[in-house]
Amino acid sequence: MSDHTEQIKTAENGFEPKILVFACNWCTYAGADLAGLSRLEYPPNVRVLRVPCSCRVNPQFVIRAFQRGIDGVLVAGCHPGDCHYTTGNYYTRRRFLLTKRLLDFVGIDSERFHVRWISGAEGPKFQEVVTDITAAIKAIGPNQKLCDYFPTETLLPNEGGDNQ
Amino acid sequence: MKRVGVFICHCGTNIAASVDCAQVAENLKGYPNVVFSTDYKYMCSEPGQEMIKETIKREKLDRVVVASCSPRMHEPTFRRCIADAGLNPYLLEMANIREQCSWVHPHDMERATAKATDLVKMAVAKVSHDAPLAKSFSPVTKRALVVGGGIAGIQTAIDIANNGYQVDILEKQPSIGGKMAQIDKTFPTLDCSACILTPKMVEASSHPNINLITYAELEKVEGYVGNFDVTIRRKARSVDLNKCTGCGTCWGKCPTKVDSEFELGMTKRKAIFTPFPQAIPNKPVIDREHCLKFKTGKCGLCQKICPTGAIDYTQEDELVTTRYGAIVMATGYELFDHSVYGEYGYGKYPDVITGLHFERLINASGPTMGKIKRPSDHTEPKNVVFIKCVGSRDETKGKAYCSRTCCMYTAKQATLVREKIKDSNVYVFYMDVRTPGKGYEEFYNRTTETYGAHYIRGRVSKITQDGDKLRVRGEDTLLGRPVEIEADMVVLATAMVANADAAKIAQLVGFSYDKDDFYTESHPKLAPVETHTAGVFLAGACQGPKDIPDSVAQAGAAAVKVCALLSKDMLETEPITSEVDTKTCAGCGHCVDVCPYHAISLTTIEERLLGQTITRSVANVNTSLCQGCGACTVTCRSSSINLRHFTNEQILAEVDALCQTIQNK
Amino acid sequence: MQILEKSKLDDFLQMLAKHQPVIVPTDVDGLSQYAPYQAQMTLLLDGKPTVSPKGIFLPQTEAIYRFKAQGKNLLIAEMENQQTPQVLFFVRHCDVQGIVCLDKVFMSPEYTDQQYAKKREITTIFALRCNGSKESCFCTSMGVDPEKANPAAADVEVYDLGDQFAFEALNERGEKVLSQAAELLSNQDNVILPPVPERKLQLKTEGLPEKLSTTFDAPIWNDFMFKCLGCGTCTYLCPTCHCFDINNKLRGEDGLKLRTWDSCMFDEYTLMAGGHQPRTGKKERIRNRFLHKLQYFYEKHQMFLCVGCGRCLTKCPMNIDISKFVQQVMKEESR
Amino acid sequence: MNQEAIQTKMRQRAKELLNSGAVTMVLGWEAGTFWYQSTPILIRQAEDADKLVWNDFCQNNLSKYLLDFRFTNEKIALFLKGCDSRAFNRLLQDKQIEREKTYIIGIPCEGMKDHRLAQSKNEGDDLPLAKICQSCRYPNPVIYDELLTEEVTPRQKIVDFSDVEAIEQMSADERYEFWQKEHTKCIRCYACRNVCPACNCRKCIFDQATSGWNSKDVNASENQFYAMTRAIHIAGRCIECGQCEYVCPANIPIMLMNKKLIKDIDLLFGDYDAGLSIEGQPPLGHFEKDDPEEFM
Repeated sequence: MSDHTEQIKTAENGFEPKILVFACNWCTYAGADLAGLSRLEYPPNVRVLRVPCSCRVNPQFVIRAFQRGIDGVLVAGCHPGDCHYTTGNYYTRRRFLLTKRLLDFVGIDSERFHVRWISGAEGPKFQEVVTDITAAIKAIGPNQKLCDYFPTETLLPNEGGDNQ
Repeated sequence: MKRVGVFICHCGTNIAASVDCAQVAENLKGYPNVVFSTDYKYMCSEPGQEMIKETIKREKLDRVVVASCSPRMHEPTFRRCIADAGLNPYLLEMANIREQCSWVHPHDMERATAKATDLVKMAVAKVSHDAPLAKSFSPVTKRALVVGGGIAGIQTAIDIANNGYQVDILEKQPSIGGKMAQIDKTFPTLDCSACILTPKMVEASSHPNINLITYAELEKVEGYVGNFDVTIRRKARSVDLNKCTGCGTCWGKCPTKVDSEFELGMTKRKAIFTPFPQAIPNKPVIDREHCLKFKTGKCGLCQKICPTGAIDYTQEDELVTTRYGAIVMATGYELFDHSVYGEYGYGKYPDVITGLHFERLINASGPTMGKIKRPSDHTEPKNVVFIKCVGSRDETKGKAYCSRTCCMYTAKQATLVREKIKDSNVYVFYMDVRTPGKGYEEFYNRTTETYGAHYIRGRVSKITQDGDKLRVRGEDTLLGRPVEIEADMVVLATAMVANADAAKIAQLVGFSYDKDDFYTESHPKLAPVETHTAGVFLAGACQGPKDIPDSVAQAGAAAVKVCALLSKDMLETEPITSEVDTKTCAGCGHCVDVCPYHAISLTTIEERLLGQTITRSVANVNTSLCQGCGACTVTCRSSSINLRHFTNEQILAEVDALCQTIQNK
Repeated sequence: MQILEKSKLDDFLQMLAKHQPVIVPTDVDGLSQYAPYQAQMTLLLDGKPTVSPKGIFLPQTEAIYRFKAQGKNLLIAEMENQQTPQVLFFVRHCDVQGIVCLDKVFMSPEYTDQQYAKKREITTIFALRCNGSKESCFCTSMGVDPEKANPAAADVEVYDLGDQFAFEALNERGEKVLSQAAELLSNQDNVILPPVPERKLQLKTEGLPEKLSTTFDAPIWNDFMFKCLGCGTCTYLCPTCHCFDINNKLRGEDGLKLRTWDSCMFDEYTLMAGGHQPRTGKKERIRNRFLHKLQYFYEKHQMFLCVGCGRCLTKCPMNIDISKFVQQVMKEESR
Repeated sequence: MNQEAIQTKMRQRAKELLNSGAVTMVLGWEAGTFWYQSTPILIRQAEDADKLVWNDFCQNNLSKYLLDFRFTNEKIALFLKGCDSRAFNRLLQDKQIEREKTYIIGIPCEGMKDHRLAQSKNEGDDLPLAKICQSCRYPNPVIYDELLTEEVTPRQKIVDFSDVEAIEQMSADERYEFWQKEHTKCIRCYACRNVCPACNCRKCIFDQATSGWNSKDVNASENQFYAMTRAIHIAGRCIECGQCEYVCPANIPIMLMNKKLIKDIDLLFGDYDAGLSIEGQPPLGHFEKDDPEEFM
């Protein structure tokens, strides 16, 4: 715990990565909730996207996130054998064993993509995993690869919407 | 253009203390599809919900995002809320800015606020693609299966049966009764366990709505809530239950003696046997592993002497498939194997026994007819040491959890020793004494005060065999000095642990279990007898260590849940299921293979193509079977199968919404 | 004419590159195409690059305008056009003709596509007179003159004299660019031009559009459609195919309106919003492509929308051959 | 048997099958426009059978044309090389074609010649085998009704992954730059997809611009999304015919990525050669509980 707080404080090179976490509803999302219930602090760089099961995560979602400039992606689900849907995470495992290697093959730094099993009881593990991943990605800097840059010079000024 | 309303909850200060809620609401103004954005102190409160309902009407909102606590907490609340205002309940998304934001980032309001903004934008992106969904209905088979015939299972079955529903009890052993049948007396009342259990066993066996399936195991479970197709393996008993009268002639004459499992090896049983005298059904089975007939082909004595000709050596295991509306898991527990503890003699000292051994030793119908005798030399022990927390509260060698029943059964056993052996000394080594139950603390006080058991706070560091004595060394941590006791017998309060095959059975039925293989309830407080799998419930110690009153209470609770389910003719099913776009589906069938619920099949459709009618194969989802995991969606290369409420478009929109802020930097 | 020693070509291009970007045919990572000139680059001087110069004027992806949607507000703004003059080098006569075809579409009297017109305006085109015919070339059959580049698009004609190049400015714009490297050029009159090689592939095309107008339901299409994969190789490599689609590139509130190439060989090309597909199969698609090139366009502009460059003959994975088609139509008609 | 003899037999069998009424169509190859091209032909009349050729450039995989005849009840005979026959199995396993409606004449194949190199040579010049054929392990058809000739000896016994390994040995940045260059060339003509027997969707996601998966925006990122997605889609299903690379007008080494996935599948889930049989499911269609565990 104190280690993590330390990491949150020390990594101050100015770069704050954005990290997308695909979390299965039954284990990892519950684990992330448990981390909250237990007030386990971790860096505010991660954003959780809830899916019913890790097997819902299409590898194409991951590539898409990199295309849109994400700095890191974590896919997390129940431990093998514990899937709410019995077998979902076994498919997740096969798919992402390959996807991880394919991402590596096209030159995405291996620090940027992770898969982890985090159960609903593993709030501390959620904290630890996202803290470690954040620290590692901070160390390697922003992701430039695969990005489909939107030419920012073409952005129009923000004039505020008349939305009410 | 959608009309999304965004409602940011402060949750008192739970969120507002580390997230600038007003700023988040401000940030969302003008975001695509958002027409209204505000913050409020307690969204889930009555006025909060009223505000949402009023805003829906006033602003003509067609979708709602609530940013508050975890959707696992309040999604049903807000779904009801928007439904009250006339919106389809599935046009709601929640952004979890409490558990996954304010509570975990308490010291950086700026970045917590930025994160909350992202999470809300993701929710807006998702809700913008939400479609109204309607629940569908499937019929309910009005029959329940209770797996396990211990006290929890028996009670569950009786309660369900008394409500008028058919129920089958599936028991692995030749008789129902479970662990409770082995116990002598129950705390805190010290009434005889068998005396209160046996009537329940009889009631179960004679109840017109209860059907006992003993000496049988789960083989396969298919289907879904309301309609589980369960295949049961009825193991070959070698005895025709219809012909057998339970007269006992066979086991009287059987020449083969085997250690009795029921008596924990302290006496022998025959190869054809009933596990204990009050067994139900009180009809024997042949233990084929030891039976001479099966081992050597000779003997056959029991068949010769059976007056009704009930012995049938040719019986084979039988697979029977039955449809049930609900399943209750009441598979119970095992005791921790204390042989991992070197300090207690690795289970090799004959006079170091477990609590359950002690129950049999002290039981009037047990191997010693209720006389407490040492296993080694059958003498009456004078100095008896009890050691608590053997295997529990020990992360290194045992389990981290408190086994919950040991404090009380140790107190009970200490009392019984003192009662039966007037000149005995009883020592109890303990870490803590936990007595949270009605009359428990009083019982414990009687044990120490009235019965004079010596409670020593501390761990035993070593037991050594010294002649016919056991030398127990430990430390009295209250006095801060070592203690050494010359004991005649040591009783270990071994922890309750999950059955060795608990995980296997959970996987077979399809629900989750924890790291200790205890079955996971759907919610620790609010859904303690449900599993995450609809239609599968829990009773008794398979969910975690429990004493008899708790097991019985849980059994009743599970029975009520089952009855509530079986009382329905039709069952609502969640609309979050897969759907197939038959226009693009090529019928390759890859989705069929990965579906854990066999919910997808290939069907043939007719179509007009260039002026002629053609038929082709496409995937088809049985929405009653589909549980909405989404495994199929990823196998489908053309994205022809999609998961409602978690569509490809929605997840992509969320990814894009999150990443957009990166590229705009 | 102005003469340049071939050994000085690199100096010449460098000198030009000081004034404006110069685009040349070259091999980039294993694909021959037109690319910005860099010193010491190896130029592709015999034969055509696989990728035609069409993309210089009609890029495969091009932003047309940008917008921002906030609440009910929608802001739209033009792209900031910072394009400066450029020179496009060594364009074969067939490809020059291709640009003339594009001009007919994008700079017609009825409508001028501003972005296309702008690119044409800023680009000076150096045509390269044919110096070697491939077996797949049939430009002469499609109304292209290998001796003389179509002056409607070419600004300078380049002649390959063996050790030298001869430049002939066809207009003022061409002259201006040549003057940027005047010191490397020497004037010479009466240049003797080597003969243009004979086309091996010569088709009879007289009366072709008229003949085709009766073939819509002829069985000939079945022979050609069978092989087709339905890929876009032919259309994307073709110097005259110019179909495009309009798309949005969205990032939250911000968006770009894009024009991207499209191919009539793709199923989605004619797919209507309600799901109706009027052009049901390969046959209909190939028929449309061939008739567009050889009949419809001719009827409107009196020129073929095929310049006989031969790219599709060699690059079609299944060897669908438009020249064979023409031969077969002409043969069958005369039967 | 030499090429000419095979060609003679080919024409003879086509005639026999058509004349006997056993089939109503024969799929084979005919001479292309230039000497280094052969092109698919569909023959309905026995007298047209003499158009059939068998030479060094019969690369095209005829199996995929069967998709065009899904909704006819005619029986089709087709000539299949080793790789083409694995493609046939691929389509069978994906339930896209019916075995009963086809008659397969297998041709044990000595390998096709490099058609790209041929374009800069003259007819009769010596040419190496096409890259994919050099590493062919299954030159003999794995499914057929009859074989035209004796089986030939495979040129390779094991897959040569040296090209994949060369990329693996690069640094991440070098790998990225390598693929960036290659995919920048892609013009998204989709020839690789359209020729691929594993790409047999009714409607590819790249033909559904409204699905949100992709856009027609052609740039390195979108092109790489296309390439990686296609690689994942055919992972465990690629039958190594190399048609994708053969048809690519931009000369992108598409098989390199496919082979990478084949290599990893062999390593992670055990050796698997797609299209050898229609039994079981491809590696991503099932799992083992003791699959390698790299995600703790």
